[in-house]
Amino acid sequence: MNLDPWVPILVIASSLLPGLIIFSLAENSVRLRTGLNLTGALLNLVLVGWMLWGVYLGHRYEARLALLPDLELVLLADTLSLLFITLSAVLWLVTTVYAIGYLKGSPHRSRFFGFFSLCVTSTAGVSLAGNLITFLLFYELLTLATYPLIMHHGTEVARRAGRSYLVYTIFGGALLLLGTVWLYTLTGTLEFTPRGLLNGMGEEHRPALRAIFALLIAGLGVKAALVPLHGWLPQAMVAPAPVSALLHAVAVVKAGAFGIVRIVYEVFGVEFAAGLGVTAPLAWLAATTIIYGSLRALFQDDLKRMLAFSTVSQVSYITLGVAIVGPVATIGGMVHLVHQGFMKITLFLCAGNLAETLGVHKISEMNGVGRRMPWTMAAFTVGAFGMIGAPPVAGFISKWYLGLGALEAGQGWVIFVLAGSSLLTASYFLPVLHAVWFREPPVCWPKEHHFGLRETAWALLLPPLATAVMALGAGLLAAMPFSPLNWAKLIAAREFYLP
Amino acid sequence: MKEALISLILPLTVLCPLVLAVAMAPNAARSTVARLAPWVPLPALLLAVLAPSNLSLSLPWLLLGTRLALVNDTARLFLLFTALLWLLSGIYARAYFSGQQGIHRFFVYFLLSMTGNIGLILAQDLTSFYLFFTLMSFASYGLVVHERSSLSLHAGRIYIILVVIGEVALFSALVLATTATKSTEFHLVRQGLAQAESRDLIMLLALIGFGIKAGVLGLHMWLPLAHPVAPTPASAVLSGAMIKAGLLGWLQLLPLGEVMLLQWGEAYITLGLAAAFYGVLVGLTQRDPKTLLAYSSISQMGILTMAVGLGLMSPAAYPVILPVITLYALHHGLSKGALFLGVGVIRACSGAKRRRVWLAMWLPALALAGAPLTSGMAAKFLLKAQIGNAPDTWVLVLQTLLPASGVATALLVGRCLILLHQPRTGDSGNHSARGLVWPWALLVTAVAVLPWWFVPETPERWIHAAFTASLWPVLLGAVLAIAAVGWRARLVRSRERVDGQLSTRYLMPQIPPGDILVPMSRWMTPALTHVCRLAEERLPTRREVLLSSLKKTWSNMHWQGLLATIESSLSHWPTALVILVLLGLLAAALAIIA
Amino acid sequence: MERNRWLLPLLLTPAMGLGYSVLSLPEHAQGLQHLVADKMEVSGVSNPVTAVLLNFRGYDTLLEMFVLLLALLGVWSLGGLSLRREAASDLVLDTMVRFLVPVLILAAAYLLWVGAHAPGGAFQAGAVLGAAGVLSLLSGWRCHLGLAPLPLRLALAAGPVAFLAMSGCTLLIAGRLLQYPPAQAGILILILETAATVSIGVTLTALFLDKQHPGNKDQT
Amino acid sequence: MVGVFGDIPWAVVLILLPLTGGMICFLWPGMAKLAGAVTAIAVSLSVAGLGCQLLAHGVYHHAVGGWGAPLGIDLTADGLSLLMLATTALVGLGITVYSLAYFHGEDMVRFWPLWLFLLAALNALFLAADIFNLYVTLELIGLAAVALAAMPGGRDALSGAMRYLLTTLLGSLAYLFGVALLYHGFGSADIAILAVRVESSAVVWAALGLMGAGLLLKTALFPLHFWLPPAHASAPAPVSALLSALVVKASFYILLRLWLTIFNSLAGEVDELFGLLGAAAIIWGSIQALRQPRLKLLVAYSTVAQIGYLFIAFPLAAGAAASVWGATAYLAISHALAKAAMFLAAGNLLHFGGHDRIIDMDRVVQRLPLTAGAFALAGVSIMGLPPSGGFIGKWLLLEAAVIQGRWDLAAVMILGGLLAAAYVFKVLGYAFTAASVSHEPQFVSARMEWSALLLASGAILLGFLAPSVLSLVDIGSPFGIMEVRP
Amino acid sequence: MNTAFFYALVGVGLFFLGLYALIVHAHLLRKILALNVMGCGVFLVLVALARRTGEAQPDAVPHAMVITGIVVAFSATALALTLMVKLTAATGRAELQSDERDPH
Repeated sequence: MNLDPWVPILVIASSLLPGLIIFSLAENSVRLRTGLNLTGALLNLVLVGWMLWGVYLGHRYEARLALLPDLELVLLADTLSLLFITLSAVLWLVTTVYAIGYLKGSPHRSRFFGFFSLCVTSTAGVSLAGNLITFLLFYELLTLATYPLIMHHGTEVARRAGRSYLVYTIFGGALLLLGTVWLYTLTGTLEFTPRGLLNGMGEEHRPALRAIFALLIAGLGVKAALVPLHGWLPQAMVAPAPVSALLHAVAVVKAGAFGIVRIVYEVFGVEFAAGLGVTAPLAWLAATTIIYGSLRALFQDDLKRMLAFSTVSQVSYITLGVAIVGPVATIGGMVHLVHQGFMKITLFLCAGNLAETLGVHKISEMNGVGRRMPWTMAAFTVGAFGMIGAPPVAGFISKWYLGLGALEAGQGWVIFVLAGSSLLTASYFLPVLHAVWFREPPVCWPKEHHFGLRETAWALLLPPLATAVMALGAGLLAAMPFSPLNWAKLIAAREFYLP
Repeated sequence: MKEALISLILPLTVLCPLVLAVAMAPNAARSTVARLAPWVPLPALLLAVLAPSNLSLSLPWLLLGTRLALVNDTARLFLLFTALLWLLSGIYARAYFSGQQGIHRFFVYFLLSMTGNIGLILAQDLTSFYLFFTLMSFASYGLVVHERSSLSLHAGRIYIILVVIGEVALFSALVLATTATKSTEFHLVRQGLAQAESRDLIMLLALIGFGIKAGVLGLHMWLPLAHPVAPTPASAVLSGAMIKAGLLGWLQLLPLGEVMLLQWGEAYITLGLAAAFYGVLVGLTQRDPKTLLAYSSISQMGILTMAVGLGLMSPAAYPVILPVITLYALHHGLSKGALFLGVGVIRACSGAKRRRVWLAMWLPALALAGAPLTSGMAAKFLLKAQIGNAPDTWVLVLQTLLPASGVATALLVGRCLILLHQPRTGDSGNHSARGLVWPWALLVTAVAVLPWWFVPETPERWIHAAFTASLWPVLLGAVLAIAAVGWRARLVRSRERVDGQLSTRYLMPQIPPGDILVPMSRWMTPALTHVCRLAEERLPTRREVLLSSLKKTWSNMHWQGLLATIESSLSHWPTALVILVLLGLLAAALAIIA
Repeated sequence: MERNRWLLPLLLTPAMGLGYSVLSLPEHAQGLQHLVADKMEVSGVSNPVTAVLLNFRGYDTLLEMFVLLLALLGVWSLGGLSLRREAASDLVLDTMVRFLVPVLILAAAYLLWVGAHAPGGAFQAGAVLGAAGVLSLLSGWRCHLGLAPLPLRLALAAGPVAFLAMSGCTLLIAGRLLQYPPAQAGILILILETAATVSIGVTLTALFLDKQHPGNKDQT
Repeated sequence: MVGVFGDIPWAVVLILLPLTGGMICFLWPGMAKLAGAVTAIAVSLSVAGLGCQLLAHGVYHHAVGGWGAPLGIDLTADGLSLLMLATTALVGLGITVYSLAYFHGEDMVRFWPLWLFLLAALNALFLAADIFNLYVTLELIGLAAVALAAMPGGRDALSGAMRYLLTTLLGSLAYLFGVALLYHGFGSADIAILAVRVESSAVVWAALGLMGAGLLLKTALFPLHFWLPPAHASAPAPVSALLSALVVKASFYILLRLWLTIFNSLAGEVDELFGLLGAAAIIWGSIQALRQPRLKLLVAYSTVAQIGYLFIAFPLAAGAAASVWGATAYLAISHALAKAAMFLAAGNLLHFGGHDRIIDMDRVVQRLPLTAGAFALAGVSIMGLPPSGGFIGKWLLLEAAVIQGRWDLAAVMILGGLLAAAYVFKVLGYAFTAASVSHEPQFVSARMEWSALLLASGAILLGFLAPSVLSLVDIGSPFGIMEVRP
Repeated sequence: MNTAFFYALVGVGLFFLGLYALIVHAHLLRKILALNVMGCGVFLVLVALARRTGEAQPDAVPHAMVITGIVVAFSATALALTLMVKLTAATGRAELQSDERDPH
């Protein structure tokens, strides 16, 4: 009995079913809810691992469901989707452990974990989508599932943040829909085909295809936080820490970037897109976002807002890598998708620890916090150095490959963007590190909780450490066979470029 | 079997300090680790001495494929004096910090910097070199700001800014190099760079990246600020070993001996010489011996930069110039390290012991000045011998300026000895003198003995010629120093009568350390604060004002009223029916047309 | 009002249009007259209108009955209209009602009977019966016959129930809705007509039963 | 299954069953709830039976009284009517379950007969093939709807009901006038026969004008929408759900039938007019919905907007007729389900908080999770976001618009989706926050919440059943042959 | 233009007369009456045109339609009157102020 089509569906179900069950759980059935969450996460991880191994051996996992008379919902596990789904599976497990610790005793947890699982389901759906319509479906589902999480605290500020989030994402969704429909009417198919499905298009469609490309990229750019459309990300920081950690640093933002990768490589085909002359403006847009994001982060005093702006800047590396036509730059972009995930989630989890254990939200309140919470701050430092691009941490690898790819594609100016962004990133992270390690701690912390000998609860401490180790491992062991870097090379070879 | 044993030592050299630094974290193990810390450079020292020439260890899985190896004598020599310096400074630091509580914090950064320093000597590929270089730069920040005083924090800030600029420049250079030469191995990169079309950009970035570390003129501001504030062992290592990393970077990356780069050569030589003289000029005005020594490092590194320039200009002679540069680096590293440790020792003891130590200080001082029969003489003479290879226009210039720099150095060294002689108020003798002296003494003997061991084979009669060549600059320097002292004493006596008390105030105007930084900061800071204020307050408020005005216009354009009136008028019965009739008519009419 | 000024021409144009379109209809149009004529003998009645009403387009009449019931239900749910007579009984009205009501009932019966072959039928008879009921209500006659709500509702539902039963039977027997066997068509139509007349009459009267009348006392 | 039930005339059963149910409720009020529930379930089953019959034998004809078309009245059931019947049955079931818990005492007695007669009238309308019969069913629906709308008896309800009654009567009279003209012009009232006989002449233009205006008034298309919001907002929750979801669709169905059959050839420019009015309806309805402080008025104006979507299909149908009409049918059914769920949810919120001011909704997401969920899911379908039936309809319409280069209509559809998102999320936003003054909450029974949620999830589920539903709609190809996509 | 068409035109006239009254008058009773007048107009058209059969016997179907129409009109009027009475009782005025619904 050919099990292959069932595996992707099981992956989706492994986060959907626990979510739906958790919705119906009463508030106080903590053990059942935690059990469900963790089993769901572990099952998801196991399945993804199995698919990872299968696809590595050249297996094909595909599930089709008729949506419209001549359009189908397709769940396809290819090398590219596995890159993203592995990241989201791993980080979901980590963030679930963290969220359980973080939300101990707070109200509405059933609702929270329900929507949390829905978000992960839609992220898995986004990554496994085999054609543009399925991608659109899960992309919109992601918006719907994240909205209640931003609104979780139910304060007026949260409502306004939620509203601005919606204004951006719904508008983006509408553009994406229009683009998809227009594309469908031109090509008649929306399947993601390696090296693009538009190669046969005639000359007369060029202006239309350019317009479609602009629409699709604008639609995805909202979630990928490209410059004019990034406004919602800093405001969404009002959400609880696990939400801003997994969703706004990893799942939601990456969905946008991942979408851009799919569009450029598997819908348009990067050579065709270059021929259309659309990759250059995209590269410039990504570059401006990188610089703008860092500049804005420079002047933030709230820690999570600073990290949010840093996410705006860092995610555009992926878009930059994609927009530079060349296998090495693509590898750089792809691998940064994973690395930035590890590094950024470490930073956000540490920020969450600070907020939860010491009540510290502002950078100005972080003096000498390294003395009080050395392990958390060690993780934070690893994340920070990764952001700057210092070697042992994974950030360096992706910057290295981006640089190489850019030069190989003859785009020398990218090197200076990378250099400038490293400078700016250093100029807003190093003062924080200095304050953390080399300044005297204040007499008492705003809202301190004591956890006996340990600096904070296990559930809050282990996740950031785990992700920090992952970030370090991804950097140091980049050359290992199953490392993100080699998987990115496999993607570039199999999916995007003629070997 | 010996080979196996030695090849085992290679990874140990880098792993030991790293493991110990990490082992510092759990506070239970802290005291034992602090005791072990000074002995960590031993494997590196052993390696430098015993290792066969073709020893190499490749780790394809680490980072992007790392290869650690002792490729040639230069690396061996660098490793030797670096390991020696780190070893003795470590022991020195144990005594230096015996009383204080900060020893653990110090040793964490000390060990990390050591890992970086030793690692970058052994690294044979670009990425791991960059890894160790970054680790050393960032870790040494902890050494600079160890005291947590406002001065050290200021020095730290300048240091970190320059380090980051250096890192970014180096990153770009390495990426450009890798694309230009399609490989990450140093020796391949060197050969490839010769014909690469982006060579000039790479050379410029390399100059900036390594220049900051080597204290090239214009990028040197952090050196005189960092050394006085850093604990003595730290500044010894900083000045002795870490600065040489910049030089090693040049030697590894630049296509020395591959292609004749006239303009770059000239640039390096001019920069070197300017740094040499500028270092001395500003150094003389300093009052703190450590700052003075910092400036002397800048001038000595200037000379080394000039030597690299020579190598660039005459690739054919490079195989000969390289050992000279290495010897000079060894000589400078050891003597500068000895001087720095000496300063610490002098400050720690008093009375007769202090005079004896002061006398012993003469040895490294003279070596530094290049006095006859010292390693300095050998290094400087051999270097002068290489000038011949330079194109003739430069030969004359070098032949005059090099001895002049010798004189200047001698003067500077004299000034340093005078400063050390005066009792500095507030010298706390709390460090146990005994623990400090023997590592320093060992280093001084090393200064005296070690360089001779590595003097490259030269015509046998050169000692005699070197003796005379090195004698007159030192004498001239001594004469000038004595004349200066005498003149100042007379001046003080005449002033004495005026305000009645022995003014210890020096007449020489004090140029603040970090010299050109002061005007630069006076010009930069207002610009920076303006930009910050603009971004911090004015821009957001302006945006808020715009948004609120937009909302106000929207609401008071009585849109709401308009919509309401239209809606209510629509629901008036008569109007609705009239519209109904109109629609019926329109539909019928349209049907007629169709 | 100024709106009237151009309201008239606005209404005149469609009126003219409609007038023109009516006039443009052909002079002679048989419509379904012949079809009705040659199907008359099968329909069980001789009056063509009743034939159309109760046989050919019986389905419309079925729905018709429910429209009436619905109107009544609507009025009742709003609380009903009441014809309460404040003044004491008025001699002239009472005597006239006493004479007129039986005559009206008789006339209704006749109208019902004649409907089969001449203009008349259930609706006209029902209307007359209704008029009789209203007249008696006006004269202060209260339903003191102890008509409990259920009998009242049964009377009201007579017509619709009859139609429903009939369509049920025809559906079971002939497999077609309201397809009367030709032989018994006449009798069946008569039954339907009588039931319809009763329910129409009672409905028209019940419209004016006011709220607190027994009509709604026993709500369970 | 088809064999055994194959020969039962399900269409007729669909009409008689609710009528008998209504009679039972009228005669024995005590049995009202039971009779109502049983009738609703029986109607759903018989719709399923009819569906199987259609699948097996294609279009179903039933000559009432055995007389055949010109003389007698026919009942026909093809794909389109089956779909509308299924919508009525589903929404009817939901509303029945909701009303079991909503009405008590006096209201309960009044509600059930009216509701079942209305259900019967709807079924009769969707099965009728005679334009005069359509008039009678239309009137039946109108009266029942007005009676139901006037039930609360308050000032708003009465004036809303009055306004509604007058417009319905006016519309029906105009429609009747058209019927009269068509009958006298072409000698028959049967749609199929008329479709053959009608050719472009003065009578037909007049009939088109009159019937068009009458039906537009009853469907509350943009300029003639004034009566809908007050009537739907002030009616009790299940009734307003009923009105918005089903009653409005009935007159649209008649208009659609006429356009597909009788006025098929000569409606070229009129389609453009409808398209224009539809677009205006979407924009105006959404903007007004955004401005409403009260929830039920917001949902009512949202109906005005969504009706606009149905009319946008007219100009597009000139090109790919079959797929566009399939999309319209799909939009109709998903709007019916979603709007019914929305009104029921709004009813719950009103019942729970004692008021339906949007700003003062007090932490509803946590205290009424199922209702908030129902409102959200229904909102998703109204907005046309992917997993829902609304999305499928919007996707097909967008596709047709893009193929035919009608960028204006495409832009309006996208803008409509955005504005719908604006007002749905405005409500959801306030559902999370706490209100300044918190009212003492009333108990909302689980049945009421679950019926709203089931209807809403029905609308979402429709998103995944498109191929089967579209093929069902196409039985007897009501929209002309389904030509393959260009 | 024989009598059938004459009466049909009268019917059309009645229809638009009723419509005019419906538009102009605000009082509910007048509106209900106007609707009845329009109804009669339509019925007159139906019946009048039925006379065009050329024989003595007119076309029976329109007549049946008119009877049904009358019953419908009657029940609608009954409901409308009740509504009007209740509305007048509730609001004190027998007109449909369109503004009272205007909450803002």
